[in-house]
Amino acid sequence: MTDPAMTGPATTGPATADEIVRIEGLTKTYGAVRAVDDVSLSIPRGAFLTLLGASGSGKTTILMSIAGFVQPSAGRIVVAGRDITHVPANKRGLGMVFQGYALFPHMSVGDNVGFPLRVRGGKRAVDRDRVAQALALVQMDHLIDRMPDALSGGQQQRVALARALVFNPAILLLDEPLSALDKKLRADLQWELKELHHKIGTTFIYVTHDQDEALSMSDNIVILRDGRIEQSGAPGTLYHRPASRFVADFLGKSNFIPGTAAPDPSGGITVTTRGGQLLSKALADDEAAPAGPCLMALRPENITVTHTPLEGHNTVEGTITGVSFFGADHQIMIETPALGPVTARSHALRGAVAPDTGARVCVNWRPGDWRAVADR
Amino acid sequence: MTSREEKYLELKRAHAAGRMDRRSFLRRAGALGIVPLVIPAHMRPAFANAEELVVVNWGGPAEAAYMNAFGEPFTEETGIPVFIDGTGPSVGRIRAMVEANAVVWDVCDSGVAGAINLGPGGYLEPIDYSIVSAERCRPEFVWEHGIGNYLFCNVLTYNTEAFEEAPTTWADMWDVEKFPGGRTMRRNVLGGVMESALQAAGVAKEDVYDTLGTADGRALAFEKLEELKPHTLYWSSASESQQLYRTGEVTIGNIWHTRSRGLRNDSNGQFTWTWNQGQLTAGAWLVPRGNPAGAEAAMRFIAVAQEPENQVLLLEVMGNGPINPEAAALVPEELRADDPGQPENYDLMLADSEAFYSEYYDEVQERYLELIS
Amino acid sequence: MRGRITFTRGLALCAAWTIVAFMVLPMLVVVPVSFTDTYYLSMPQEALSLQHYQNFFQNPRWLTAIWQSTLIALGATAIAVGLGTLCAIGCWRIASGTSDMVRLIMLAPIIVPQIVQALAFYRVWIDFGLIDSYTGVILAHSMIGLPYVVITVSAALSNFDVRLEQAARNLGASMAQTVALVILPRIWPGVASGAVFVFILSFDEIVTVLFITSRRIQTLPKMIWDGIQEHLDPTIAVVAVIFTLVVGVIVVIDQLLRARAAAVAARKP
Amino acid sequence: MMRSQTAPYWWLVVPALAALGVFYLYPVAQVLWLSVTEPAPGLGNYTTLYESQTVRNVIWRTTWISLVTTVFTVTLGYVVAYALAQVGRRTLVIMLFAVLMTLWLSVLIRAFSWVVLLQTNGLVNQALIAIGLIDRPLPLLRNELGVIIGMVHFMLPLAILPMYANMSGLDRRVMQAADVLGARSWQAFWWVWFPMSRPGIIVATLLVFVFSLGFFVTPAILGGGRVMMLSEYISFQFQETLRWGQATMLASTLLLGVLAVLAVATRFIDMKRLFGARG
Repeated sequence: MTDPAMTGPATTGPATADEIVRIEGLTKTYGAVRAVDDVSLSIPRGAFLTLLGASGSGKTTILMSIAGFVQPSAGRIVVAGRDITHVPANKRGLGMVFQGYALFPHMSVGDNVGFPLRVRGGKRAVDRDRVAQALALVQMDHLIDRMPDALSGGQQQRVALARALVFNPAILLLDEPLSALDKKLRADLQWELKELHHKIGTTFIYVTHDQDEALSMSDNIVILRDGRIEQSGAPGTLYHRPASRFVADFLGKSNFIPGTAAPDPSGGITVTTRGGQLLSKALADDEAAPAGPCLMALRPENITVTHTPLEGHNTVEGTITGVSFFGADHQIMIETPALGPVTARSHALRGAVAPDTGARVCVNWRPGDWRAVADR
Repeated sequence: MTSREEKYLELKRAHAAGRMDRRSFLRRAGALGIVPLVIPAHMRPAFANAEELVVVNWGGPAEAAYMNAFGEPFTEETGIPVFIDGTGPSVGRIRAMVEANAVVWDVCDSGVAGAINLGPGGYLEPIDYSIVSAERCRPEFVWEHGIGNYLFCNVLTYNTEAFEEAPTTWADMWDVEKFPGGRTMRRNVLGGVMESALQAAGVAKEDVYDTLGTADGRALAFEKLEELKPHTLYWSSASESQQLYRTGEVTIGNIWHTRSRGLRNDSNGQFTWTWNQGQLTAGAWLVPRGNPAGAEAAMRFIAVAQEPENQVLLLEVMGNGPINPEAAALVPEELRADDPGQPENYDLMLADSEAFYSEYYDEVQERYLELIS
Repeated sequence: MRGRITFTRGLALCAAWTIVAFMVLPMLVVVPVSFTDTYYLSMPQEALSLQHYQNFFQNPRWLTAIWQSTLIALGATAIAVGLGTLCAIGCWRIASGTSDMVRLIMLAPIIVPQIVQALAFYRVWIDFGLIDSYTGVILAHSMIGLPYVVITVSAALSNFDVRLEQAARNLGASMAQTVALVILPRIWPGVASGAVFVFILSFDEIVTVLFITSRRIQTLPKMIWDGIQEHLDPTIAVVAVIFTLVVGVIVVIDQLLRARAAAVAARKP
Repeated sequence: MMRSQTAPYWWLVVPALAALGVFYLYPVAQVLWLSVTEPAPGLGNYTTLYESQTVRNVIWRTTWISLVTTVFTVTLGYVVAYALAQVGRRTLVIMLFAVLMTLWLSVLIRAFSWVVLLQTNGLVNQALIAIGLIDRPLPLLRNELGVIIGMVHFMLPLAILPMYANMSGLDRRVMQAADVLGARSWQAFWWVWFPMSRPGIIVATLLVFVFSLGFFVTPAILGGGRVMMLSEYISFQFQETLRWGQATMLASTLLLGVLAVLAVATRFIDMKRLFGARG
């Protein structure tokens, strides 16, 4: 279910050369609630790893355990070969960007960024050049004397980043750093963060509940659900090869169509739905091997809506019940007698069919464009 | 003003001045068609309309004692209940009350200074000597707006357990080496304060007021008071003065003999006093102008308080010296030692000088307040 | 987040407990003193005695004082709560510079020193003929209590969605109906909390009472004041114990009210 | 555009405003007015301020005692507020209950309790003698020490509550940021927590100082007439001499002093927040 490269064994094993963080059997309980339930992770040096999940999924608790603000109930955390499970937060040497930035409101930008240097060696040790460099890294060096409340949200976010990086930590923890920003600014900063990651090569551990953010920035994503790892892997893998209904639904949208699978003489499988038998397809090696009842996940963008059936596609007929215009594309709701309601997405101009409510249309998809997933 | 009202006011004046008895006043007022609101239908004496008579004194045990000696006999005679208020009728309070037009006291247990200072200012009802008897009081304490009610003294009072040898003079009170501990004196210059200071400085009893009559003499007194200030707590209520001894904060001081007596009796003699160099004065009954129960009721009360038996009763309970010469003879043997009016005690003390205080009270009081605050 | 116990924090906690002990010490000390078997202030010498409790509950002057204080406090509370609540609602809804100014003016009785206001009441109450009267004391106390009602009600209103008021008006309710049917039901815990505050304030007020009353009005604080000044007798310790118990109950009630105020006002429709 | 809609609401405001005007502001104005008209128009009464050594002493003593009280109260209160902001819920409830009890309990009762504790034969002296620390009672009452103890006790809740409110409103993540960026606990406290709690300290300082300046009951009882502060002096002077001019002059001086302190303070804080009238 999970990417073998991403998960270490629950027992202590030898650290691989490029592993910087290893989490073993991490568990955190609050009374009867298991916020994090036996999570094990291995993070390679220089990675951009995203912990993705809804609120309450345990992603923040994991991050706070790494940072040292949450004392785990069980398990251990190893950073660069050193067990830091019981090391106080201020001795861990990690950089962190907080949700809402947590800039010191009574200090100027320069003093904020100089803080990690100051606490490591007194006021004298604050090297203005290093502060300026760190600020230059995020294009904020011109505002070094401003107070935080005189900065915009995006600027504050950059200062928080500079502050977390000024002492060259090996790992940077980011706790939903972009959640307070508006949509457009968020997109810009996502891009900049990714650039920055490339430039400095520090390991980023990033927490978010925003799937787009996770998909666009990360090298690796760990999807959490109810304190456990649901699936982890590279963004493309997770998107195209979700293991479960949950992941398929969480990353992007999917139509889920129940059916019954049977092996096909050609080595693939066929699925029989309420509307009839689909064309056979080859099964991916990590795909749930369905026999009997199965769930077919079909992404809206893989559906082509036409007036006549397309060659080599699975096709069912239906009636458009509603159309929403999104600028770049349309979302089309189609009621099909065979599969029930189906959502399709089509490019606004290239759609083969003028999406009019009430029109009778064909819903087409290629045999390989669906995936069997576990129903959980 | 209508002539009818004028006639009524004339009647009222005549009645108030005693030229007309109550019955004829009411009849003739009724003939004018005016029935004064305060008068009920039945024919009780006017003052008996008062719901109650408020007598204000200095609180503590004096409340019960006054009730016993004066209040109950008065109620028996007139049917008017008496309430004893222990707030302490200081001159300032009486003035404030009259100026505020909110007089709630009927008879005040004040002092010489009050009678002299407040009377001319129009703050007091004149004493009605047709009800109150001028003969039943030592003549030096009979004034137009007040009359003496009992003798009392400011005496040297001390804790017998605090010292090896009993102090006898004000000079001893100023001797903080030989007689260690806290001192106390009144927070008002009317308490033999300057007199004690001068005697402590060596001025003879007879020369005290002559000396105080000079600026240098007054300066000397204040110098002595300043000298003792670091050791002194100033009492404002009589109960407070007793409290200071009981809690041990004070071992020696100048307080009223009535309160010394209370201390002595409650402590089986741990505290006591000496009459020597005491400051003798009299309390005075004053009636604030416009008192709620009416002047007549107040005068009746004062008259009741003049009864020799009642005065001896108060001496017995509180130690206040009878001021009615008739009463002095009634004092039983065992109470003579506590009666400041008996010659053997009287002669040891210095009597307040009315002349001095009427001339210098404002000045020295002001200076004293500045000194202690 | 609070987990780490460092030396500094441990030290601070110890110090804090010491200071809290200093704060409650005077409340605790009156308890044994009130049970003393002597006639003066002291710890019980040979046995515990209820004599001072008996004295308190049988002395008509103490009982009258309680009654008078209660009556005055109730009157002052009624006036202050009535005026203050309406004023706070008005200012909240008007929400302009002028109404902010009004709210600031309403704070005057908190800012003016007690002795100054006592002198002021005394001076003017003479002219108004209110010296030593229930009306006089009730009026004075209601003025002193007014700002506290304005504050608590304003706080309750700050959590209140102004659109509810707009909706009510839009649906045809008059201002009076809006206040009575929409606003008050949602801010009542704040109003009640203000009422408790004024009640206690009035019940406890001494400085103004010393100036504007003399003989007729004998409130409980006045009795205590005289008692402390004159004969420190253990009956005052009894009063102190009863006061402490009552205040304890009131604090609990008030805290519940405040919690409720926040909950009621913040509850989404 | 809202004018027509909100205009009727002035009818809710007017009664309170009118009552306050007639029964409070007018009397206070009378005090100010009398101070410059009684007994003769002019500033004659105010000459006492520099002519009378006694008045100068009283004002100086009032200021000094208020300052000392403020320093002690705010320092001790800060420790409690800090603890309140750190402890778990159960401890918080207990501590807060103690603080609120102190706030609400009658000032007279508290002064009385301190008399019981501090007088010469009081419990503190008895206890100290019993354990052999001293052999003569210490003078704890009727002096500045007694007054300051009583005043600090009275003012503590007034200092703790605004400081606690400020601290509990602080962004915890900022403290975590200091922590994770490597600050030791004392560094995190002095460089981050303390500066951020400054607004609470300013409010507490101001409240305590202003209330101390005009404080009457506790100094009058615990000072026993020997530590006369301005309020008691006004009352004493007035009751003994009934000179309206002098009394109102001193009262006006006190009021103007308090207003001056507040005026200076508005440069640092929002007055409305100070007295909780935030709408």
